[in-house]
Amino acid sequence: MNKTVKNADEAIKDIFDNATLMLGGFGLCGIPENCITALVKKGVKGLTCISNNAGVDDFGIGLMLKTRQVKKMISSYVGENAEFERQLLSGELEVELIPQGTLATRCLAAGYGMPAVFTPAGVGTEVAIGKESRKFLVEGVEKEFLMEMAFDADFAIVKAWKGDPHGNLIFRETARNFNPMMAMAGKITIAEVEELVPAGTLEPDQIHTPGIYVHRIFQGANYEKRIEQRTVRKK
Amino acid sequence: MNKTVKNADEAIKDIFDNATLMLGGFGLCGIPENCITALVKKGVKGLTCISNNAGVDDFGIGLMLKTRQVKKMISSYVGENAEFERQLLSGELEVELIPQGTLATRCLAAGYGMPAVFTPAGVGTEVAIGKESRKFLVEGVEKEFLMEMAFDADFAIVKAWKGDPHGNLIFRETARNFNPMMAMAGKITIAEVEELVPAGTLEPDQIHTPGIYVHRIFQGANYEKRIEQRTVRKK
Amino acid sequence: MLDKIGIAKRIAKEIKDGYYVNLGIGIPTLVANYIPQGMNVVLQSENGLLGMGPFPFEGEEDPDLINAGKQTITTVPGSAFFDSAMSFGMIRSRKVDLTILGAMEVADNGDIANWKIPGKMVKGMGGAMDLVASAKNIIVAMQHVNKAGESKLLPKCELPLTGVNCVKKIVTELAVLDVTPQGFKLLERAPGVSVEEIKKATLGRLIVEGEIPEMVID
Amino acid sequence: MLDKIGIAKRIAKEIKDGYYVNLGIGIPTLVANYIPQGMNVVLQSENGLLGMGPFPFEGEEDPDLINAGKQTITTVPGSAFFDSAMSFGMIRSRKVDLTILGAMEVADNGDIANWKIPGKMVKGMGGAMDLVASAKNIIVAMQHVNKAGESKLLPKCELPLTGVNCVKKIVTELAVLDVTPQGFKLLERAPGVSVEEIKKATLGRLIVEGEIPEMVID
Repeated sequence: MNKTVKNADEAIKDIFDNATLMLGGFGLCGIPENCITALVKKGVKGLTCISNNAGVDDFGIGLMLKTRQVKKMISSYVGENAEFERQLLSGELEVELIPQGTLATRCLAAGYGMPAVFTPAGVGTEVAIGKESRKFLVEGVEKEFLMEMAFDADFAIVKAWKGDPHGNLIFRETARNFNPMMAMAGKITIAEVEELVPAGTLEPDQIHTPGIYVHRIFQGANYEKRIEQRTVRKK
Repeated sequence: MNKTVKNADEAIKDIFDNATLMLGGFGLCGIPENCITALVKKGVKGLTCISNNAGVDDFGIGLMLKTRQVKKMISSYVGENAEFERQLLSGELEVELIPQGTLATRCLAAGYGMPAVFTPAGVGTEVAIGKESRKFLVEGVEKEFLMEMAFDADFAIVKAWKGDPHGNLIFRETARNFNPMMAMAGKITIAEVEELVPAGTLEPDQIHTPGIYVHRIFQGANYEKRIEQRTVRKK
Repeated sequence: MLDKIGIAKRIAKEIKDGYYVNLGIGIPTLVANYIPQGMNVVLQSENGLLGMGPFPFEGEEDPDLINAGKQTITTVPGSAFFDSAMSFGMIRSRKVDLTILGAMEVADNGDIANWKIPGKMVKGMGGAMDLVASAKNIIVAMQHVNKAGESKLLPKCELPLTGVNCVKKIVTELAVLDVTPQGFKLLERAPGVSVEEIKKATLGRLIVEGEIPEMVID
Repeated sequence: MLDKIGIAKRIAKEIKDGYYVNLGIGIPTLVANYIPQGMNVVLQSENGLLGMGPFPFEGEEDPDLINAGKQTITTVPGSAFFDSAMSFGMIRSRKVDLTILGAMEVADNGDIANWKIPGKMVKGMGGAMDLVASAKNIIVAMQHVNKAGESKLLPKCELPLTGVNCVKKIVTELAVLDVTPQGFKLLERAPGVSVEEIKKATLGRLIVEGEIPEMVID
């Protein structure tokens, strides 16, 4: 299989107005930088973005917010973004906040063909409003769970460390985060990688996302990999 | 963390009569050979075994069947075992046959703290009898799913290729199969490995089962790794 | 009339470039040998492998590397291993383009029975129920009639079901048929087999429209 | 009265050998610095790491290696990376022994509010709702009173909830308290703080039985 495309522009060329996108990454770590740049350039509008965070003002999904391409964010944490706050308070932007584990598991459910999953996260809180709940025995005690539905995204856009033309992906350190689940969950999955290697180069035991889940792959360029909270100690 | 125990005897010493065990492996591939030998030696009885297969007459779980230590098998496929057949037909052995993907997913559910999962496997068949079913929209069409419950096993016994004292595990090729899910699903998880290496030796990106799921680990000995269906072609 | 090899060859023609395919045990396994050279096809083995290759050369068998039929195999470049939850996850989420498997009986509504014969020792369904419940395209390789000459393409399965309304196409020693809402639709005859013979061998609703061509197999 | 470091030091004494611990943002992060040397404790970071180490030395920051607070970190030998589904999977299946997090309010039935203030910009709950819904042992690090001197240990939370009936223990600048079916049970006083002061600062049901010892912190 050769799923290689030339670059981000080609990879995202059929993303349409009002599409639902999943975007990998946690904070600014492991985000698909090249595809975000290409989406801004393309100017596609009315997007629903499923992403744990919304970037910062001048990086990550923040760039798409600035150009008002995002209609709705589905995220677990959206701090550190003044433009986001402005759009939200003015009513230009819709936001659905959901627990981080629920976000991850709703992606997993889509990738694993499970229409719904049960999680206790949010029971008794406003997250539970309007949701079906159900009690199960856990270690002999009745415990309440919410039924959460699998996501249904038109495109998933992920960033990996290494990949091959089959779409097999390997992630690095905590840049893995949501990327593998989103890769499994997209109707069309686009992967940008730091290094695209020939088929047969990646160790089959070490592949995190098998290529069957990936539809397009390309080697990205000029990764900035911005650090959000640089914390160090002295030698 | 140092979860190392001396050998299989020590690892399984508290497995009690009438316990529910998960045993990793597919066919004879990736089975916990050392622990099975130790269980036969210990003579613990009345076991419920969750395992995709039941071994062959003189290897794998077949050894525990011969000594009549197994009360019930929960499996997806139990062919190739004459003693099994005899005990089943005579009523000595109880068998619950469930689809292979349902078996895997009920383990995953336990390991991921999901009390139940939905799968279409078995809808309209005898597997569905007595189970709650529910319709969900899949790609715009109503589709029926069965609600299957997470397993609840006292012990999970798995076999990995490499491991470290923290219990981090790496599997090899198709010997991975059910082992990672069962490792996550046991109340107590016992891992036998071909090679136990010092902490820090395994590449953190390549670990299939993080040590948090594993309670005891030891380096096994004398692996036979029997091949069930030797198929070759001529050079 | 086709032999097993013939059935496998005919089914191989259904495989398209870029397909991910799951092959069941028996005749379906043979299909791998007849996928046209140069076509990009990846074989999934539900015990945890994408990119299954041919059997190993003698002396190169690896006990850690088997297929769903427990046979020793090899991998091709670009292969990936994964656990059983992910394997059936990708099956359930319809990432596998085509599933080819055997059957004891198929009904004219697409029901399939292939795992259990009452009164006989039951070996289990393995992954078959998962595969038939989720696959987007299922082709069945089977014998049209049993040894007593009785049809196995029925109005209703008599054996315990493996799955319902799922089979899309059937290739037998006699014919290629689609499963449609109106029943089995005859598409092709095996070499030397007449439409009349197929009608006689098919107990389920059979649709025969126009001229039925003879299969072309290399 | 304790400062933030004092609260972190006191909480560190609750950690036992062999524990897997998840530390929230703020004071909980500081706890890592006071885990006794030689104790085997593994820190989980819910963005996908077991075996979190200290901050990197200057110049050794790795943008691919951050904690749940998005801070650059390091790993210790024996660490493992995993995806977010597995991370919250291990949290939900109660493999994490202890979760330490901050709170705006805690009720005397163990309810916690720590993610949203009506009228203020909401940043989101992140992983907090998952953690409090599943953790087998939750210790909250918080201020006993707000800047206006009002109690944050209440009969009922006024802010939107993060989770219900989940907090097991609270360490504040004034006291250590268990959450029991009968309400907050005072266990220890901060150095120089009287039982009367704690009573005044606690609006929820407070149980004071016998002599209340002063905390011992190194």
